[in-house]
Amino acid sequence: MASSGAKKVKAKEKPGKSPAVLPTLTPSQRVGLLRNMVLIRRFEQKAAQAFMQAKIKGFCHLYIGQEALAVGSISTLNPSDSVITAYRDHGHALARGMGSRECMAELFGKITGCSRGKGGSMHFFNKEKNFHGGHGIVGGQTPLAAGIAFAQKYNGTGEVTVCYLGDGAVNQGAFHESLNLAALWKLPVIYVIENNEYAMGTHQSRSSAGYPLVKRADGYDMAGITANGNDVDDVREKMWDAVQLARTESLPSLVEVKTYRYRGHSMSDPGNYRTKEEIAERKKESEPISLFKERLYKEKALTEKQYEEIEKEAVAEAEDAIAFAESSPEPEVSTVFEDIFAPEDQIAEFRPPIGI
Amino acid sequence: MASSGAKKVKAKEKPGKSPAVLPTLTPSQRVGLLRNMVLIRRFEQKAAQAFMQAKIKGFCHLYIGQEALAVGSISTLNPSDSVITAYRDHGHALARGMGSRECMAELFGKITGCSRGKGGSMHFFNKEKNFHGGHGIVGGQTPLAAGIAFAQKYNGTGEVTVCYLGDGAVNQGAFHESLNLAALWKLPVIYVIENNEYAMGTHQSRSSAGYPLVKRADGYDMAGITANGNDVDDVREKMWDAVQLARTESLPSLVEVKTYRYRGHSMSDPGNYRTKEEIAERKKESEPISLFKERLYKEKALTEKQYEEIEKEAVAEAEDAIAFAESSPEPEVSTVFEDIFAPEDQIAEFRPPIGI
Amino acid sequence: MAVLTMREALNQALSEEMERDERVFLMGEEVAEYQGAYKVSSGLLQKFGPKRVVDTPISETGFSGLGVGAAMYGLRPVVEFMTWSFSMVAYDQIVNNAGAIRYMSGGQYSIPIVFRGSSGAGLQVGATHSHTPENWYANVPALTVITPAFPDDAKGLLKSAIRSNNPVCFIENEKLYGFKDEVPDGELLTTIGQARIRREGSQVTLIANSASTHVALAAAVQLEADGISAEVLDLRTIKPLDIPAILGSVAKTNRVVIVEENKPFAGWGAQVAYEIQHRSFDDLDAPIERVTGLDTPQPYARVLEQAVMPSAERVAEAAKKTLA
Amino acid sequence: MAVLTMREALNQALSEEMERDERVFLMGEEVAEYQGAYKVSSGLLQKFGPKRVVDTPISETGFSGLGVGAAMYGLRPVVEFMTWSFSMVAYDQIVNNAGAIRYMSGGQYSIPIVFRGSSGAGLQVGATHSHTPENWYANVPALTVITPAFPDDAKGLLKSAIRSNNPVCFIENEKLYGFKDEVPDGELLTTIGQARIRREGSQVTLIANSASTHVALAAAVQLEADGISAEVLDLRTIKPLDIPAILGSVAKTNRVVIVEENKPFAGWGAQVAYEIQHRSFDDLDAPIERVTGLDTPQPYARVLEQAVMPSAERVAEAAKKTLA
Ligand SMILES: Cc1ncc(C[n+]2csc(CCOP(=O)(O)OP(=O)(O)O)c2C)c(N)n1
Ligand SMILES: Cc1ncc(C[n+]2csc(CCOP(=O)(O)OP(=O)(O)O)c2C)c(N)n1
Ligand SMILES: [Mg+2]
Ligand SMILES: [Mg+2]
Repeated sequence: MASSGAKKVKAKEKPGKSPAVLPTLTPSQRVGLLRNMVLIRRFEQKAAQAFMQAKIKGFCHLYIGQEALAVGSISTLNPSDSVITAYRDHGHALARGMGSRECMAELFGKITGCSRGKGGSMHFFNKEKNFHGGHGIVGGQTPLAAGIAFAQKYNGTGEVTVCYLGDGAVNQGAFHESLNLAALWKLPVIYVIENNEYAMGTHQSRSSAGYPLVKRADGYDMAGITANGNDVDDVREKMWDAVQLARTESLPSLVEVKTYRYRGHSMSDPGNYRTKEEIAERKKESEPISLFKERLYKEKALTEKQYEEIEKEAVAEAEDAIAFAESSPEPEVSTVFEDIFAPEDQIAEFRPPIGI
Repeated sequence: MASSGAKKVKAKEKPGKSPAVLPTLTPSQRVGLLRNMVLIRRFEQKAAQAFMQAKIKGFCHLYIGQEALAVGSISTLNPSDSVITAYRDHGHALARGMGSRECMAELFGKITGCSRGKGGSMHFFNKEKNFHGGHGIVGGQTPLAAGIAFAQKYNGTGEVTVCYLGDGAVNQGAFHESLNLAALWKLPVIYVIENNEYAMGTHQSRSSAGYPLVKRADGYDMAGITANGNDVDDVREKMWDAVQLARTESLPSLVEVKTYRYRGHSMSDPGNYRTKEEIAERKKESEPISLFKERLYKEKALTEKQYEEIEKEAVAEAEDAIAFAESSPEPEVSTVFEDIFAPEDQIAEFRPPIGI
Repeated sequence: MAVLTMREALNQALSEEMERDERVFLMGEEVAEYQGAYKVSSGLLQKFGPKRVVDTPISETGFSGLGVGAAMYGLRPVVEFMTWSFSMVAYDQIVNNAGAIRYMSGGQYSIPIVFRGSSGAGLQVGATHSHTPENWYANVPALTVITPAFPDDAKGLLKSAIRSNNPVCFIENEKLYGFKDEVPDGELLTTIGQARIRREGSQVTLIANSASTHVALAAAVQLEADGISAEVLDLRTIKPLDIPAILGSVAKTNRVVIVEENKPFAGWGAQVAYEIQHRSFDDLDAPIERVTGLDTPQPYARVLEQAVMPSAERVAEAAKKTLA
Repeated sequence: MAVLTMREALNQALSEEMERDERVFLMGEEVAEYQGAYKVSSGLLQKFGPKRVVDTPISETGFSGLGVGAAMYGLRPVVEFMTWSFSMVAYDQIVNNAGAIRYMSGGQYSIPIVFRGSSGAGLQVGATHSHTPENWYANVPALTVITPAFPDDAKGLLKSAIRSNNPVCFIENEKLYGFKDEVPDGELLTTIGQARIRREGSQVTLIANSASTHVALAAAVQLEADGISAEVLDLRTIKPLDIPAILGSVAKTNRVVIVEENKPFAGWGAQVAYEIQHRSFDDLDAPIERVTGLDTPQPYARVLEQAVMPSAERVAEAAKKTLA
């Protein structure tokens, strides 16, 4: 009863054209990917601690276990390309090159945060880095991504957009409308399903009919690609195809990446729906940092000593971020009235000051 | 680049099980189908005249050209099964056995109308006939259909629901959420896409990526079936499969039926997006009433004389409906405050009378 | 009388009504195996099984509309929004289907459905997650909007909502789930549409609902310390408004402060203010004051969010203004 | 001065702004090849080509959100809802994305987008198609809501809306598309947020917007025949309200009738009433009256729908009540 599932980009999408080859990274660039993954891991652990100490409030969704996915995929992009994701956004922000200080400070609700303390964990933004958020409503970012890609195509600069969403998000109507628009109008957008198997406590088998999820691209004649999210190289390779398809042919694709989150859905989730054994087994089988580290050892791109250094640096950076966040000032209360409206420059300002 | 497209129900969905055979209709039952189709045609023509005379107001979407679809598909249902559709609902209502009088009176906004004059053309209802409307928001009826089917399954009575939608409606998120819910929960619902190629002035090629539209079922591992909407027998045959799948296995399906509307989108549409020649050619090739009539002649189930009789009766019934509607009283103004709330019977009434 | 949290009271209401009527079922994200995102449905799956306690995909449009369809067919769905902030993707289904089908069908179909779930701001979850949507739904003619402030009302009103033959938006407030209070034992059916004086007073009426009732009560304590006697009227039901109760209190105090968590422009408090000045114009000795969430999207940082929320201080100040 | 229909005035505004700024594009159902369901975009495809006049699938959530994303990236989309009644399926995108992203990003992103289209009741299209959603959107802090009543304002305000760097809900009324009036030649940029006295009067102020302004004007004529002098204040912009203009007129007349087509509960008129009693309490000689759409879903039959709509008769009657 299963359909053909994921389509092959190379073989079928562009017959007669061979896509640009994925550039091989230098050993030190490969170590850079690992460094990024480790930084995300340590950042998240420090954030978790701070949350337990009630220094971070609200909802806080950790990315631990999924690091290879954000790092591998974003490493195929140019800085001028765009990234947008859901509320589980710390990993993407750091992978995108946002500073750990501004990210941690945002979690602490400080004025130095990447959203001036107004967004919180779920709503990170950095316009300079073309990081378009951080979005709290499940699936709500997917039409935005189509719009960014629409604007990229409108401007004709060859940039592309990557949009992340969860396995649970595929059942929001917004996502399907976005897929159809992207395919119909040939928008340079790559939708990446981070399939960590669960939406909160709901296993994908209880929320989605039809496997694999990438099959949802079939109805729109959109390229469907799958990748192993525990393997940063595999993510890079598959994403590269999708990115080139978007960049050179202005064709969208849907990429499903298998991954797993090691922590609860958010810091408030006791996580009773999975056994400790299930998680332990997953970690043992396919922990993305160890997997990549071991590969780098084998390639002689990395020594154990160097790895220890990376770990130390990552911990130091995360601690520095905490210290920075902690010592940063709270926003002035008056800032509550700022950032609602952009200043007008083409028409007269017309808004009275905001009262109560 | 096209995927496998529609799946075959019989061959693949239920291996080892042969579905119940479509009951052969007696010649007089077959003539009954034709009679129904002709009645719809004549009813619509009279409604169009009344609209031109400003006796019918608002939006008025005619079904002319699509008669074989509603008649063929509804003929595979039991009276206790449920039917729900969009705003182009006259044909389904009549095919469901609703009286032409109550339908015409509704168009005239009379108290004798099937919705007491409150719904109008787009919002026909008849609870006794399990005709659940008549819905004005494109795609908005599709989750309702899943709910009716959910209730049918909950009650365990073996009833099924048929939900119609247009080719334009497939791009509403609500539809996709409904497909997923129907497939995931195995609801006895059949979604029928009435593909008349246009959504208002937009040809399907400008609104939907991915052909045929029935492929949208693939992502959900739902049965996909196609039928020729100009051929009432083909519609019956294909719908029968879907209905049996729903009734005996509680499995949903998506049925795409190719059809064509001969008139404008609504009475207000000048229809400049299609040439007269396109319409004329379609009529010549595959006008559903002629097609079926000729087949019945060949089968010797019908004589020309009998057909003239059918025509005469249909015209008479449509005229009677007009006369009934015209002579029916307007609703009393006081009825404007009725039908907002169902009377309470398990708790105290708590609503003050409605003022201004 | 048992002392229950709001959460427990709601749970009892669901449990009792499901016990009583097999047509009642609960549907929503994480309501079953997870026992509810806020544990309101705790234990119900175990008691009633997966046919009647149904985990849904994240498809609010889909399952809201599915609920309306099931209600048209005679079931009595309770649809949980994990929070009402997520109901906005389902807005069309609630307004146009739950809100209009009975009328458009000339009264043929009833829609006995309850939409319920948490709402509100103050817990630092940001602009997308902090809505208090009373006014958006109360504007829809056929919808009833209930917003309990205490466990007894939560239980009694939810049971009534489930027994109502009409669509009800039952809007809880996340901040109150842990709030404890006495709940009468035995069958408890509280009449919809009736306000309740939660504190008697003579000089100013504080009109509130849901979590704002507790803000108003705290303000009344502060005012008392300043020698001002404030009456606190908990509306409980936002639509229909209990006009007689409102006017009765105003006739006594001649001064009004309305406390509402939602954004100010055309919030429900504006309607209450209109009704009072319209019907009891001569009773008013001072302009009606409203204390609402400030007219900004909800910020994350605590210091900012607290500034935005209605507070006892702001209410007390407003009350004093009416007496100045 | 040219005499234009509302439709033509809107078309000119779109055309001029698209001419002036290449970042402006128009997107919606049937806006291009069909020339607009209500012909507002007539000729634009021919003038600007399919890149900038874009027919969409029936995917309001998708293309509304797409517009917001494009605006984040620096384009200036004009998103047409065939009618605002269909915006409800896109409610989340408008409220949570257009309405909150600038704030949540600490001011990094601007959302220069206009959502526009027809709205309103009275044309017998039934409950699902007859919404007047002013209050639903005006409740959202970051949204500006404009509702023109005359061709000159339609043109001047739409041009200003397109040039605004912020999200604007521009709500037209289908009943007015054919309405003709003078429109000044040349560049016309009308300031957002300013009401306009459309008829001077001394005894009672009729506050209205959009199609209701014409109802109010008709009522003023009836009242004049009865010797009553009514001032008609056309708000033009619903959010932000032009409080000074409102209070100025009330200071003169001391009596107010608010005319709004939407359903009464927490309609925008409730907010206006609240502001007036709050800020000009002592100016009021009588309770503020509101004439709104009746609190029922919109019926189809003409005799019923006419009863539901605000009418000049109901307005005149209400005005007399304030003078009784
Ligand atoms: C429209 C909407 N409904 C519900 C929620 C609550 N919610 C937040 S995250 C989540 C689960 C999402 O799971 P998935 O898409 O798999 O992403 P993951 O959390 O696994 O990264 C839910 C139900 C929401 N934020 N928005
Ligand atoms: C959500 C929504 N958007 C737009 C409309 C306006 N509208 C009514 S019918 C229609 C075209 C629908 O086409 P299709 O689904 O193919 O059905 P058909 O009219 O061909 O039967 C449109 C755009 C609507 N009623 N609802
Ligand atoms: Mg997940
Ligand atoms: Mg069609």
